[in-house]
Amino acid sequence: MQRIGVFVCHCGSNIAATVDVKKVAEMALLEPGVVHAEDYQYMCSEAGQAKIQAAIKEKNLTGIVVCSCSPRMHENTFRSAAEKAGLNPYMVEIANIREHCSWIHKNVEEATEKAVILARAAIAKVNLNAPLKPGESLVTKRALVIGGGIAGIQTALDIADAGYEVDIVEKTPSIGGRMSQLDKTFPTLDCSACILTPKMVEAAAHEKITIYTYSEVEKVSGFVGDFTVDIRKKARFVDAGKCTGCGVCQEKCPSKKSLSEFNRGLNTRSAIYTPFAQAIPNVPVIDTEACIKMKTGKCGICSKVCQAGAIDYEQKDEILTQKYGAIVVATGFDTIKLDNYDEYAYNQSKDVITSLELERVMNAAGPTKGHLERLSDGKHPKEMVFIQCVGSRCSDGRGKSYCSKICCMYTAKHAMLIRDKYPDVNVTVFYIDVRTPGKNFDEFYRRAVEDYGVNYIKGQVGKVIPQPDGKLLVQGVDLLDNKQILKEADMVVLATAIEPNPDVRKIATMLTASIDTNNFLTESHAKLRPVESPTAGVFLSGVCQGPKDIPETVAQAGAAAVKAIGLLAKDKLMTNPCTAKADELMCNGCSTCANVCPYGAITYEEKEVNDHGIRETRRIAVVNSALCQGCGACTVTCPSGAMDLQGFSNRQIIAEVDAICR
Amino acid sequence: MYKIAKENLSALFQMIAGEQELYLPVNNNGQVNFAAWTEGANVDLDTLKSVKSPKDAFFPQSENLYTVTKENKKIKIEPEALKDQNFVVFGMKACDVKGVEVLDKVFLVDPVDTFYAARRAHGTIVALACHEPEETCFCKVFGVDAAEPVADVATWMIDGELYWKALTEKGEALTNAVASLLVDADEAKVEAEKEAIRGIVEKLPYSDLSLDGWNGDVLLDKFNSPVWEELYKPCLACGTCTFVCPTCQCYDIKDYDTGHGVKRYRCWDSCMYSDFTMMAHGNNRTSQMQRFRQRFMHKLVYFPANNDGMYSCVGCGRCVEKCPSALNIVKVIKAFENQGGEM
Amino acid sequence: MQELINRAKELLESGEVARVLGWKAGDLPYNPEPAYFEKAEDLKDFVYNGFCGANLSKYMIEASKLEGKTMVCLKPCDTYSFNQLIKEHRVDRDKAYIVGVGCKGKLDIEKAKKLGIKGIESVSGAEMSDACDTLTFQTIYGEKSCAYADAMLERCHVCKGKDHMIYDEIIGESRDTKDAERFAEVEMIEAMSPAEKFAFFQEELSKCIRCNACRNVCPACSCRKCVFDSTKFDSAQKANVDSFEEKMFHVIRAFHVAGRCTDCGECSRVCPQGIRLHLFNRKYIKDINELYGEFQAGADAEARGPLTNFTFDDCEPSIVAERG
Amino acid sequence: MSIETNEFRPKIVAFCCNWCSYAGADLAGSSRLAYPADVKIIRVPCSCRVNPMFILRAFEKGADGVILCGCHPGDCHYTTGNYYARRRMTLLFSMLDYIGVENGRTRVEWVSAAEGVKFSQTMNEFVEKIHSLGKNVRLGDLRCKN
Repeated sequence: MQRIGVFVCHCGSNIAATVDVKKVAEMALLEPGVVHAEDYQYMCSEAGQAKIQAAIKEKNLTGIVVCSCSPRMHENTFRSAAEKAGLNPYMVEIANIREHCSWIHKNVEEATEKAVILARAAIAKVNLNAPLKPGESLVTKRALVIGGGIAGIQTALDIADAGYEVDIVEKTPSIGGRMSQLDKTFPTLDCSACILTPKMVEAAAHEKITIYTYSEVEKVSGFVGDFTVDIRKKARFVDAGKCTGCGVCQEKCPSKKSLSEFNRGLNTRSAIYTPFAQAIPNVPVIDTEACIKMKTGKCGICSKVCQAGAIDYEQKDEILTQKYGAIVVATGFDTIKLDNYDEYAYNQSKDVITSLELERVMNAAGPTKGHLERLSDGKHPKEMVFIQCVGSRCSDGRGKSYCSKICCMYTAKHAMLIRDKYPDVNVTVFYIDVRTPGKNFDEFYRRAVEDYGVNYIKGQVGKVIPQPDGKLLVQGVDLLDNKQILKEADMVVLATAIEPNPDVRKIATMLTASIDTNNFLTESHAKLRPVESPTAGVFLSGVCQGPKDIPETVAQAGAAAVKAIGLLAKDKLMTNPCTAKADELMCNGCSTCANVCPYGAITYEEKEVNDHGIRETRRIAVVNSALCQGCGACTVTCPSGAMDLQGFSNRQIIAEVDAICR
Repeated sequence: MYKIAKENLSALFQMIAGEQELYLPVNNNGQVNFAAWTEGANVDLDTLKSVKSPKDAFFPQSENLYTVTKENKKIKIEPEALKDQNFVVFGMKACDVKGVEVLDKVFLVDPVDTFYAARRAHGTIVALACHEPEETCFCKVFGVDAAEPVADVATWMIDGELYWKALTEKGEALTNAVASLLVDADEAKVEAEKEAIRGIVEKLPYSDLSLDGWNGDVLLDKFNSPVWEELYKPCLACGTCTFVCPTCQCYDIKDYDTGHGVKRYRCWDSCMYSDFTMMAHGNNRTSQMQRFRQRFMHKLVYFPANNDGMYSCVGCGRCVEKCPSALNIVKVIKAFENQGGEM
Repeated sequence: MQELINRAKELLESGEVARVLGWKAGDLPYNPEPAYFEKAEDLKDFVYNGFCGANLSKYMIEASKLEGKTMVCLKPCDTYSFNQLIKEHRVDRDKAYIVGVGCKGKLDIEKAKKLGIKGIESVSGAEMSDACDTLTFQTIYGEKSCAYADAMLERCHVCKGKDHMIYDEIIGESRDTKDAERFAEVEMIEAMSPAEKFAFFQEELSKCIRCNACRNVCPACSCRKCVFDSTKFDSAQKANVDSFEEKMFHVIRAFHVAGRCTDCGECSRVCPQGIRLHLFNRKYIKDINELYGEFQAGADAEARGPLTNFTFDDCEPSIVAERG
Repeated sequence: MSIETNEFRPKIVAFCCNWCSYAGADLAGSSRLAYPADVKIIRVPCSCRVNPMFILRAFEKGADGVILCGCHPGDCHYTTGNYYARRRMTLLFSMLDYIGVENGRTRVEWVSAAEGVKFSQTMNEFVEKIHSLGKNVRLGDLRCKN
């Protein structure tokens, strides 16, 4: 028989205002096994923990129930408090009477009744708890960073500087990411490439960093401290060891009609290409879709002109298997497709462009060599209209419900740069709100308005109508003046919403990291654990977690690195002891459980058993507790109940059910 | 001796049920079992054997013994009330009545089972002679006369009329209570029916079954016989034989948590089950052979040894009909017969 | 039958098998019992006829633990169970010499008795060599007869076919006895209102006496320790209380064998109360076929069962309410 | 203790997976998104941990409704758990429907950690549904009924 103590937390007034905590303690004392019950202002405080520890010692408690906030909040706090008082930490159960009770109910009587029942269920469970001991697993001292943009580069550099090996896996032929496509950065207006390129070079040169570009993560198995990852190195058809990066192949390549991904499709590239001049590695890849040799077997010019003999049409994809202790996701973002926004005529007019396309237009290495010109006829524009929140803050389901966060600032930047370089161009910005929280952000925006004369109109654009003369008629409203506005523009720039890179879904599934409805990776706690995924050992860096600008991304990248370093610095990890276990006298050895185990943690052994005097050799399931993550899929598939989950056993859950339905 | 026309039986049942509970064979979805009579019940007196024996009129499959409730930390125990109302079991066959006699040997000796005793005290048995015995019957082997059941009232169904004869005080009382529906009858037809039944019984395939060699003295010989090792093999370890048997009396006592308290109940158990007589250390019979042997040793050796030679089998043949593996007590008896009995 | 006995004798005498698992003649004309024969001379009691309904696959669990091979007689529908048991590592294929025995439909003596045939002394028309069209009974009360099909087990009316799924050799001819739709009864129940469905099953299950014959005969219920006998689940049950336990038992039993049940019909055959237990299993089979694609458990010994499998776009549980 | 009204107060058991739905319920709480107190949550590691026996057990002991919440398909913390749970529950619910249990008494809903609103809405809807069905009389052990 257990000796159980019940501790009811007031959580200030968070619980006590709606739940009669004294009554909960009083009722708990009537439950089987309960020998002690008390309530206190803040159980999680030092004083509260001390009360628990004192009761454990004085009353010889064998188990405790804390009626408090969610176990996701303080289960660990109370477990370690109990452990310090000599109680096995797994003899602690939490009744969640805050998030699941006091915060959602108003009627004190009702909330108290429910709190009593929740406490009762936790008591019923702890009556059946058994002390558990975590196992240990070794930590592989190597990190994987998925994504080679500024977030990934920064995270990798920070981890590598701490002395750990890091691999960066980048899908495209070069690291650099979105930032490499930007022209200038707000609010300082320094050149994006000028600050990014040194980081790229540093990463490439770092002895602890290995970069796999044109590569993708194919499979992830294992768990925190011991992930095994298959990386697919896609065939470049160019031997990186031999290539000198001279660029002759690209010059001579006769197939030059492929749209440049780097330049957002605004111009073309050759079939063998590096995405941009500063690409790292500076080794081209062959686009098999465009390559004449690949399609017809004829051509082979690149091979002929390559003095290094680096072209290898026979190259195959390679699968590299590597072990990691920590994984950082830095998969970044893309702009949304504008198919739902016909009213802006994006697909009808070349002169309606996205802001990211404008970055390329403004860039000296871009399709227009940095000259601001209309993409339809190359003419210099006189009137430019910027439309904000295209697909952001959307409530009609066509776009995204969230604010993309960066658009207000980059639009101010674009407006300012254009007005600075081409004072003859009038710039009008249609906005819903201008949001400029951030150091020097509002000052920056005000300079655009006050010093550069950018015309900001609060209101939305209903329609952009291409005119026969090539102009664009913009129909909008001015909410402040409460009037319709018709404006002829030469170019329209859409501040298109950003969304997580579509590949992140696949990666999240492989990592078993959770994802929200917008495909942003979920953090472990919105406030307190913002760079950790709920999946242990997986960390989040950059926009994959939520919209961010560059400084925020870099800051988060550093934070993710620190978390990963903290993990890699440990030699061993305690493993979750709530793992499955087969009762060898009941097991049929039928293999059904192994079929549903996602971790391959179940194997079978021919084992000699003594079943109440009958000695025989039986095929019996054996769970590798280092691999088992405790999902419980096996327990339900086992008809006899031979397979059970420690910490969430059949009897424990049934006891909770009974206590609730009583 | 009285009689009542078959078409008046429902009036008879109604009259009995007006005063007390009445259990009788009812056909439910093609299966005949003893059940409480209700208006419109599909009473079936033609089917020779109910699936389950009617023993649960006196020894129900599950019955509550007492209820424990908790008020704060105090525990209150409330015993289940004993049967205090009279009831009638109508249509039991001679073998089933004999089965009750076997149960009496278990439950009415010291210490008396009060639940059983109360039911026996309040129950009146109206037995029905077996009009057409079947090939699975072997009651004669155990001294049962299918033609003349020994009960509170004995009845015979002859040519659409039920002949009625009270044999005990309880039987007389019931007869008086329903006298208005009965008419006087002479015994000649009944005697003829008895002869006919006995004639058929002689012709039944099991009529020559011999129990020679089954008595207390042979205990160890029988127990140690290698025959069991062969015999038990088809046994599936289900409880069908025990649950249809009119004499099996083993039960288990278990607790049921109702959420408001605990009901301690007893329910039939089967010595064929692997957890039968499970104890803290485990089980005293670990193999199915041992469990199988136990059942028949008990019926044919241990029970008679303790009860003046009364076997704990009445030859109803239900196990013969219902065993999924076509095993039964007859095969067991015959297997030893073939062994010459000196094993 | 003689061919079968001859072959068994050969295999025993050559030492290829250590024993034969078949049927032994009973003490009544219709109750042969499953039996092992270790010596050739014992085969004089060997019998195989229309009353040999038992599915011997499950006996092979124990037989697989014995020294040497066992020649086992399996009817076409029994071979599905055997495959399923191989898949679940419960029997050892290498320990079995499977003789696929012919089957012309198996008999349910209760059905004959329900037709008023009683006092049976002998039966003819049920031998494998017979045409199996008519059964003739000699009884104490005179000669009676009935159509073979009228005394057939329910399962034979929805016969899965005359092919053996696994065997080492085949002896005897089989006949596909299907003359009814497998899911007709299930569909009939599905069409009922909730109250009617409830009443139907309440009536069926109130007959249950918890004898466990259905479970113990079932080749899919091969657990060493059934969850309903186990103290480890707080689910041990024995009471027959005519309220919830029977439903719990039968629904969960059917769930545990869902995707593994080959529809061999043994549960319905052995139920002493004639409960149509196959109605549970067949409901799961029908659902699985409709929702996850046609699946016949035991058609082979490898395929992944539908409940240990999934597709990304499986239907949601709400489909149950949606299809009404 | 109990509130003295004749009003039907359903007993509802909600099994929530630790990673998504339990967190979603926490979010509903911290966002103060109310739902009736009749809903009591049991935390399980994954929706695949929920044995059909737990659900029948709840009904046996007097529950009027049982709901299972887990991560959205594809988002399972354990990769595949909810896919198995989905098949299991589909078949179980179908069987309950088949034996005449009103099919609104059981439900599966996928609720992510970010869907506090959905959690609360789901619970409100479910409680309303159970109210419309009334007390569970078809399942449940007679011995548990007072």
